[in-house]
Amino acid sequence: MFQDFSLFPEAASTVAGRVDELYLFLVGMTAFAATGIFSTLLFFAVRYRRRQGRKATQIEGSIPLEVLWSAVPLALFVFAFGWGAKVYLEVHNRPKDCMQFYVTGKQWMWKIQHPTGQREINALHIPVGEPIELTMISEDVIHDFFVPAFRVKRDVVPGMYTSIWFEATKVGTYHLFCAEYCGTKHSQMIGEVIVMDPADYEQWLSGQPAGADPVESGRLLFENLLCATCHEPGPRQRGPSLAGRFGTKVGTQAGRQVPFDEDYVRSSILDPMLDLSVGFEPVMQTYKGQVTETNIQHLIAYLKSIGAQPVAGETSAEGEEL
Amino acid sequence: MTTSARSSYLDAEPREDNYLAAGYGIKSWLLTVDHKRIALLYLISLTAFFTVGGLFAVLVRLELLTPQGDLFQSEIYNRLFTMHGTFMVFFFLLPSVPAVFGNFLLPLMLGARDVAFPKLNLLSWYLYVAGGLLSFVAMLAGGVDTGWTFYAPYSSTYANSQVIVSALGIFVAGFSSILTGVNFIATIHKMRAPGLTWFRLPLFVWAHYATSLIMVLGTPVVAVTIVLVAIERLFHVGVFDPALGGDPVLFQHLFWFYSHPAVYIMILPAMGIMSELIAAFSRKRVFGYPVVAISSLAIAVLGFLVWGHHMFVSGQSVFAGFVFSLLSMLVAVPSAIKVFNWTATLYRGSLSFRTPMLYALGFIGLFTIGGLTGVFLASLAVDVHVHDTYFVVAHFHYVMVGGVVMAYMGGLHFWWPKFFGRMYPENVARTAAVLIFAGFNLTFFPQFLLGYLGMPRRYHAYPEEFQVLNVLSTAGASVLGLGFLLPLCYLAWSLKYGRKVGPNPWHAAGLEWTTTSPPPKHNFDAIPTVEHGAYAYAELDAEEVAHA
Amino acid sequence: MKSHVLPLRVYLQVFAALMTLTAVTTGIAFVDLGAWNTVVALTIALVKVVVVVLWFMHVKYSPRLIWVAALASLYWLLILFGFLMSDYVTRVPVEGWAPPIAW
Amino acid sequence: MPELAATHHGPLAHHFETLEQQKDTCTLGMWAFLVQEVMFFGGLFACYIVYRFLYPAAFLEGAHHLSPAWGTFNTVVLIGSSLTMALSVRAAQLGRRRGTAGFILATMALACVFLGVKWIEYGHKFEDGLIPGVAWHPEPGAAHGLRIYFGLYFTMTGMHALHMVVGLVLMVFVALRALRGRYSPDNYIGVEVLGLYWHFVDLVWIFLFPLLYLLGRH
Repeated sequence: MFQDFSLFPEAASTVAGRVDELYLFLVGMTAFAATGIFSTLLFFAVRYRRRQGRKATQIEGSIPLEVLWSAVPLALFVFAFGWGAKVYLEVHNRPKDCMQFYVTGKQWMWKIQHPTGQREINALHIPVGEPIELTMISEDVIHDFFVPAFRVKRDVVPGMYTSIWFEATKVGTYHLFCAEYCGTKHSQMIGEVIVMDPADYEQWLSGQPAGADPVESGRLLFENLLCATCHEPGPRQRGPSLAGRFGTKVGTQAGRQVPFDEDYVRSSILDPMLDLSVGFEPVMQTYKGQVTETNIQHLIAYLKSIGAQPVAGETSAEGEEL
Repeated sequence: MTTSARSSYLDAEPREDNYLAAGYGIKSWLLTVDHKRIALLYLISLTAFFTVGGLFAVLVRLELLTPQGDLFQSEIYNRLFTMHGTFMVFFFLLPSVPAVFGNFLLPLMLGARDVAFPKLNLLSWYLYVAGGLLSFVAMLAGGVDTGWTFYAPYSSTYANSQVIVSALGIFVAGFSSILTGVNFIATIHKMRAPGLTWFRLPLFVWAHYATSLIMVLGTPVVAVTIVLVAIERLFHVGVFDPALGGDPVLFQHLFWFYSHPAVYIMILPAMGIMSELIAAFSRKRVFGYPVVAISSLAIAVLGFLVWGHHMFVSGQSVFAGFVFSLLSMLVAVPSAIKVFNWTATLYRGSLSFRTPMLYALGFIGLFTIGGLTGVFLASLAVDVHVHDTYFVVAHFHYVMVGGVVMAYMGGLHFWWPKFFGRMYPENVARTAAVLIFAGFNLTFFPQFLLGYLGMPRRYHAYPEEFQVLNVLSTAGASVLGLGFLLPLCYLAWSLKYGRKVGPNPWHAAGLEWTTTSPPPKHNFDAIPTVEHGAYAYAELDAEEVAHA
Repeated sequence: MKSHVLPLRVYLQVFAALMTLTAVTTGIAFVDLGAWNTVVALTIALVKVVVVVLWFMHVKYSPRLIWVAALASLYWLLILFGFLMSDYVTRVPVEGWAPPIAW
Repeated sequence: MPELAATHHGPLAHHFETLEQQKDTCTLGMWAFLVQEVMFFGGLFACYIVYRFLYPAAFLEGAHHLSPAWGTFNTVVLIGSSLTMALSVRAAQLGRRRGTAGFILATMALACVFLGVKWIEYGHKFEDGLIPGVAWHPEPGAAHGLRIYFGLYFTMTGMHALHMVVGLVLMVFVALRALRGRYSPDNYIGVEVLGLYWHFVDLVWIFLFPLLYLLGRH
C-alpha cells in the first residue's frame, strides 16, 4: 500500500513546472492567510474568554480596516488570476510543428493513432522532447483526456474537435485518465502514456504492425468509397474537385465563407446538405453509418496531403489568439 | 451578571399555549400553516434525507478503501455517488438552513406572526417531500447514475437509469425552493415590526434575503434545463444531443447558471447563522455590521457572473474562460470580508465556548480553507490540472460540510432551546462538535493531496499509489459518521429529559429571545416595537445589571 | 385601501396601441430589411411589453419596489444571455470552432 | 394594532395588520413569482438564441413552415384577453361583482380560442411530419438544425400553452369567488394577482410571436 506513495505528482512536461509554481504560490498564500486567521482566533479565544466582572467592549467597526481587508485579498486574487491566465496561455497555445496524433474517445476506451498510422488502444507512445498535439473527438458522451504528470486536461466532446498539446521532458510511464464522468466503466477508461527516447520510439514504431499511414489509408478509402467519381475532374463530376482545397475557404450556398478544415470535411461527409459548396446541386448522400470517426480522420489526412498546405498541421486560427 | 439574574432565564415551565401544544394529532401537523411547525416538519424530513445521503457516503468511502473496486460493481458505485450527491445537494444542503431556521426564525426575528404566505409555505414543504419521494422511487426503481450534475449527452441519451423520475424529483423540489424564496422576500419586505428598519435587521435576515433572491432568479433556469433533458430523452429534439446538432456545452452553461449561485443559496444562510452565533457568544455587535450585510447582497449578485469557471476545460472559448476566471476572483472578496469581520468581532469580546460557539469557530477555520482553495479553482492554469479531481471534491466539501453543515449544527444547538424549550446536554455536545471537526478534516484534507496527485473524481477503482490517502480519508469518514450519530441521539434524548429553559437561556439579543420558549402559537402576545439595532448587547447587559 | 382606478378610456387606448404595433410588426416582417428585421421586430416587442407592464399590470402606479422587481428580471435575463453568448461568439476566432455536426 | 391582528375571520388574514399591508405583500409576492417565471422562460429563450446563432438557415426555414396568419390572429386574441383581464380587475376595483366575473369569462373564452388555434397548428405540423420524436419526416434537403428549431418551437409554445391552462383553472376559481361576492374595492387582491399572471402569459407570447413566426418571413 505504501508502494509509490507520494504527496506530490511527478512533473514530466514543459508546462508542469509552470503550473506547479503557481500552485505552490497559492498554497503559500492559503497557508499564510489560514495561519494568520487561526492564530488570531486562538489568541482572541484565550485573551477574551469570559471572566467574571469583565464586559465586552462594543465596537462599531472600522472603515479603514474594511478597505484594507477588501483591497489586499482583491489584489492577491487578481494577481492569482493574472498568473493563472498567463500560464494557461502557455498550456493552451501550441507551438508550430507539433507531431499530430488523433484521439477518439468512446465508452470506455481511448483509440489513438500515430502520425505514421500505427494505432493503439489505451496507450500512447511518444518521443521525449517533441511537442505533441492531439486532435480529439468523442463517439458518444463527453470524455476528458487527462495526464496528471503533464498537468494537461481537455474535454473530449462528441460532435466537435478539441485539441491538447504537451511536450514530455522525462522518459517514463505516466497515467492517462478519463476525467469527465462517462458512465459505467468510467474508472476503467484509463491508459498509459509511455515517453521514450526518440530512438526507442522509432524502434517501437517499426516494431508495430505497420498500420497503414493515415494518408495512405485515406487515399484507399477515397477510392473504395468512390469519392473520386464525383469529386475529381471527369465526365461524372458532380461536386467540387478536392485537390488543393484543404486549408482554403469555401463559398457556401448560404452565402458564407467557411474554412475548408477538419470540421468542414467531417460535416460534409456526414451531413452533406450543411454548407453546400456554391455552384453544385445538393445530390451527395450522407456517409453516416458507413464511415467511422477513424475513417474520417484518415480521409482528412489524405485531403490534407493533397490540400493547399500539404503539411499536416494548423488549420485553425491559433495565431490570432488573445 | 449575577446568579439571580441567570436563574430568571432557566427552569421556566413552558406556557400552555405554546405552538407545540397547539394540537397533537397527525393532522395538526400535516395541515399546519404555522411557520414553526413547518420548520419542524422540514427538520424531520431533512434529517431523514441527510441520513440516507450519509449512508451513501459511507458506502462510497468503504468502496474506496481498496484500489481494486471490489466491494460493489461499477454500476452500483456510480449510483451510490450520484444518489449521495442528489440527496445531499437537492434535499439537504439547498433547503437546510432556510427551510428549518429561516422558517422558524424569520417571523420571530422580524416581530411578525407568520411568514407572508403561510399556506404557500406548507405547499413548499409538500413539494419538497414529493420531490424527495420521487427521488426515492427513482432509487428503488434502480437508481440513477449520471452524477448529480446530469451532464448531457450522457443523461439525455446514453444513461440507462431512472433519469426522468429523478429529474422530475429535482424539478418539483426546485419549485419548493422557489416558493420559499418568494415567501421570504415578501416576508422580509412587508412583515417587519414597527421600528425594524433594514439596518436594524439581524444579519441572519440579510443573508436569507440574499439567498431568496438567488432562489427566485436562479432555480427556474435549472428547472427548465431539467425539463429540456427530459424532453430530449423522450422526443430526441436534439437540443443537447450532438448527434442531432445540439451542443452539449450549452447544457453545462444552463446548469451552472443556477448551480453555481446555488452554492451561495447554501452558504449564505449558513453565514447568517454564523453572525448570530459569533455575536451571541462574544456578547458584542458584529464588527462592521453594514459591510457584512451588504456583502451578502454582493455575493448574491456577483455569484451569477462566475458560472463558467466550472467549464474551463469543457470546450468553452478561451475568452469566456478569462472573463469567468477574473469575475470568480471578485466574488471571493465579500466572503473574505465576512471572515475578517467575524474574527474582528471576537476582539475585546466576552467569549464563552458553548457548543454553538465551537461550531462557529470550526466554521471560520474550515470555510477559510474551503474559500481559499476556491481561488485555486478559479485560477485557469491550476484548474486545468485539478478540474474533476479529488481537489474539487475536497474543496466543495470544505465549503458545504465544513461550512454549511457546521453552521447548521451550530444553529441547531443555539436555537434548540427556543424550538423545544429544553436544553441539550452540554458536555456530550461539545465532544460531538470536536469529533465532527476532527473527523471532517481527516476525511477531506487528504483529498486535496489526492486531487493534485491527479486522482479523478467519480472513480470506482484507482491506481494503488493513491491508497494511503484514501484509507486516511475513509478512517476520517468513520469518525465523522460517529460524530453525527451522537447529536442524533442526545438531541432526541433532550426532548424529554433536557433541562427546561426560559425565554432567553443565552442572554442573547434578538426578538426571537423576547418571546417564550417554545414560542406561543402566534409568536408574540403583542407585536413588539423595535428601538435599536440587532446585537444590542450593551443595552442588554445594562438591563441585566439593573435587574440584579 | 386606496386603489388607483384607471378610466376605461386608458385601457382601450392601450389596447389600440398594442393592436397597431401588432399590425406594424407583422407588416414589416414581409419587407426585407436584412438584419434590421430582427432589430425592428424585437424593438416593437419590447415596446409592447413596456406598454402592457406599465398600464395593464399597473406598474406605472405601483411603488418603487415593483419597478425594481420588473427591472431585476430584465437585468438577470441580460446576464444569462450576455455571458452565454460571450462564449459562443468568441469560440470561432479563438479555437477554430464550428457548429456541432449532425449525422 | 394587536386587536386588528387578532381578527381571524373576514378578508384580513391573521398575520397581517392591515388590508393595505396584505395587498402590498401579495402584490410583491406575485411579482417575485413572475420574476422566476421570466427566468424560467429565459432559459428557453437562451437556447433559442444559441441555436439561432449556430443554425440561422434552419431558423429561417422553420419560420416558413409556420403560418403568420394564425400567429397574428392568435396575437390579437391573446392581447384581447389581456384587455378583458385588465377590465375585470377594474370591475373588481369598482366593486362590480358581475363585471368582474363576466370579464373573466370573456378572458377564458379568448384563451380557449387561442388554445384551439394552437391545436389546429399543432395538427398541421403533425400532418407535415414536423414534430420531433412524434412524427418527423421533413422534406429531403431540409436545413440542418430544423429538428432543433421545431424542438424549441414545441417546447416554448407548449410551455406557454401549459401556463395558459393553469391560468384557466385559476380563472374558474376567481370567477366563482367573484360571483359569491368575496371581492370588494377594499379587497380584490385575488383578481389583481390573477391579472398579473395573465398579463405575463401575454408578454411571453409577445416575444414568441415575432421570434418564431416572423423572422425571415420576407
